[in-house]
Amino acid sequence: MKYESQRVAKPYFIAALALFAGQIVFGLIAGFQYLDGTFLFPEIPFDVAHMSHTNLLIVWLLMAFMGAAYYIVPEEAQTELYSPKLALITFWVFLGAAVLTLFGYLFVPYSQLAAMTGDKLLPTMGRGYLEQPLPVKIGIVLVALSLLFNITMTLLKGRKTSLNLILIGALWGLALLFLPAFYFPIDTVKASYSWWWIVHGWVEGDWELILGALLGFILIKMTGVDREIVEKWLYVIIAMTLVTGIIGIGHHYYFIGAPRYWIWLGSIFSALEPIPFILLIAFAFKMLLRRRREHPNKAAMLWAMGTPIVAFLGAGLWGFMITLAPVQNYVHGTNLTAAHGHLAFFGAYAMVSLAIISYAMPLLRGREANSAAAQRWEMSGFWIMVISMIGITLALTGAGIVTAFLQRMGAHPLGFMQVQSKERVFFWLREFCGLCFFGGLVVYLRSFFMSGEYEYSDEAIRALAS
Amino acid sequence: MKLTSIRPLPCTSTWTLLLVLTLASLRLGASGSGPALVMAVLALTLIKGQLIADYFMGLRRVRSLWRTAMFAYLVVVGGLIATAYLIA
Amino acid sequence: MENISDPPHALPGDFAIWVFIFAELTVFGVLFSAFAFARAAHVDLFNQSQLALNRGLGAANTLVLVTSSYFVARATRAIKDGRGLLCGHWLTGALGLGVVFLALKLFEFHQDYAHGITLSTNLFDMFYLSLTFFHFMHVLMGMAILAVVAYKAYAGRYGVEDHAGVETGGSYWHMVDLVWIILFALVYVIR
Amino acid sequence: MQQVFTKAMARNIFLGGAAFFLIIYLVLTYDTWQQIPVRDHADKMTPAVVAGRYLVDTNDCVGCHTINGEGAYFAPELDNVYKRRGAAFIKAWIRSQPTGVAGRRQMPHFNFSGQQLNDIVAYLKWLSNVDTNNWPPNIQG
Repeated sequence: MKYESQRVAKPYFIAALALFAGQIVFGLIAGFQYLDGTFLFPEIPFDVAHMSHTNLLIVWLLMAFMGAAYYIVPEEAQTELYSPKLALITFWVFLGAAVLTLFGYLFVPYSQLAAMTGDKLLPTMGRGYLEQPLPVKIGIVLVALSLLFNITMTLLKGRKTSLNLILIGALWGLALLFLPAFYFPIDTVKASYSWWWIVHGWVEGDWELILGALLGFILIKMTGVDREIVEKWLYVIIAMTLVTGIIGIGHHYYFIGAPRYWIWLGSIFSALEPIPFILLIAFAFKMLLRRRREHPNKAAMLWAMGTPIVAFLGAGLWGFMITLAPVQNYVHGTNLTAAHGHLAFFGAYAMVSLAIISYAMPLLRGREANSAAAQRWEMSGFWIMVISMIGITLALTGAGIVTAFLQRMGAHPLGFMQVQSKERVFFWLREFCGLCFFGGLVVYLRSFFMSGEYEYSDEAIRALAS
Repeated sequence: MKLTSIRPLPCTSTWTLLLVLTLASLRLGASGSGPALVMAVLALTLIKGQLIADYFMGLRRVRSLWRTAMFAYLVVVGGLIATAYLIA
Repeated sequence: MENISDPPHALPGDFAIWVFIFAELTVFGVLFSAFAFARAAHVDLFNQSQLALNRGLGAANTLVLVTSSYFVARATRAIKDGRGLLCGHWLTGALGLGVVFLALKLFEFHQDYAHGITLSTNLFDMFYLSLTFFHFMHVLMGMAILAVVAYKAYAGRYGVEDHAGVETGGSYWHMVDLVWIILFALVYVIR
Repeated sequence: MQQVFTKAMARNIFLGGAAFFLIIYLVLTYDTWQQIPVRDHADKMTPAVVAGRYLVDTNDCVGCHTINGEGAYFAPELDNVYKRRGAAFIKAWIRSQPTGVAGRRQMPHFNFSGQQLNDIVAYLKWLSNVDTNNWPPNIQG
């Protein structure tokens, strides 16, 4: 850590991890309701657990991205943050709004929440990921504006590196892409069509830029590779992301009422969407091989290297599996989509967030790296979480395939609930892997409570001295 | 004056050749349909593509890897098209 | 001219454009294959709809693009000889031919529109319009690049040693030409 | 000869490529926008349909169900539920929830009035006539 004001990132990272834990708890509840539908009913109906799970995901990722921005932007710009105070106020506002929204979901029936918060004035509620009441949505915009103002002012008075430009540009894009949340046409087809501007625009477009920038920053810092090379490849990778991803949005338009040509255009372009992820893997490992130093934070390096690989599996491979229209015809709206969603969100965005947290937290706590023991805990957490998430993905994939065969194909397709009852083994497996994931998270979090810093071995010190 | 500006440039002959080949494939196409014609036109297209790559893009003077990549591209795309037309 | 014993040259222009060129070629390659395989399932429809296309215009446009590509190759030659002004002239010529291409294509689109051909009339029309419109946009993009390069050439910003910019823009333009050559054969000619 | 590979060129390609595909997307979106009202029979969106849709949104139906495959995968698809079950069944079903059968998935009780139930059914009926390129593949959704 080079600048005092980078410290504001710390509460963001801590809150992100706390909300992450909350997300997993609601995930476990929702997952168990697949097995026992009366579990916690009517206190927490499935939709409440589900939207708490997905909303917490978005909020903790945004928290982590914001923390990362407050950490990276000053260091890249080589100047103090424009206003650390504003960043802290923004943090509390955002956290407060998030917790309040969660309580709203948990304790007020949704229709009443809509009535209380003026949804009639400007209907925005009732769309996936965007369930927040109107005032919260406005709050999100204000928080984003505050962040953008703060980091843009910092950029303007400091060094303008490409990495910083990409990161800040992508955060502007993130905010702009949220604005369609206020546009909810009466026409269901138009509503779906524009909903994807936000969801696809974020996770298959703009967020990949943030992912690239965070990964690039970590790699520059940890490998000591020349920033020119990193930034050059970063531009190439994100160019490929948008070249394939913008028309690739068509893979969401096959069956929602949009014209037929999307079936072709969406299939063709989205089939190429794995390319940037392959490039990302090549890039990360090339940088690793060309490293000019051995960073003591092995755990952060593990996260940074794991990110492109798991992102490729989840977004690239599982995404490709369901993206072509003839396949999607049978698996659209089944747990195969959920399988892809889980591994892609985790591999790309959760893992890159944990990577930057893993890299920055020790520095924020005044040490170059955590003690070897703490890192062992953290790396154990990494492996448990990654393997459990792959388990969840495989279980949901199994369930999705059963649905495709029994409910969508054949001369005598079975009804939804009948098919679901045949998938119980997969739902048990998913819940079991979910519990393992939670265990991995506990192991991971445990590493933060271990004191002491990394101690170089005697040989290493002698090598450094010579 | 340099020698190169008197002697016809490789790209000038390439250009002439491309014009001729274009008219040839147009003529071929106008004469009917069928697998033989499809193959002939595709072959002409492949030659035209490689001419552009070699003499306009200048890949003939580059490490052979890139020329091979371009050739492979033309063969793969041409091959896929040919396959689709043959099975139709 | 170059000597056989010369060490192998690097790719003309900036390496980044070549990543992009191959990415674009891949996109077009997938589109072309999709067209061909879609046709395999609807041969009669494709053969029937193809008759509505103006093959003469397509051929004329091929000649125009090939010639403009030739002009760009001459421009590259000129700048390697250190003749910036001549390079600019050749590029302007190429741009002029680009305008001709666009005009012919727009006329063709206008005719299609008059005949009621849209993205949603049938599968052939969908492919035909998507492919040609997508390529049309590439011509526009290529012209924008060439315009910048021509301006810089006139301004004397390139020289014998420093002509990567011309090669970069030129390579992209040749790619646009190459794609059209395949598109013309596939969409307009073979049946 | 050293290969040229500049950051400025990589950046220009990123910006140019992004702008390029964005323009193409906007053109396609314009065309899609003209076609959607035809494909989904927007002229048949009566006040009852609009009211029904508002009820579907503000009761978070997609928190469990899917509509045209979007939503959660806990409960059946609603796109063709009107054709699968018919108006009377849908209304009776919503009214009788939750079943309370041990272990079975539960749907909350929403206290809809008769008018509101009619609106929801009107919306589901409209929804079932949207041209979704023949999706779902069969009546089971």
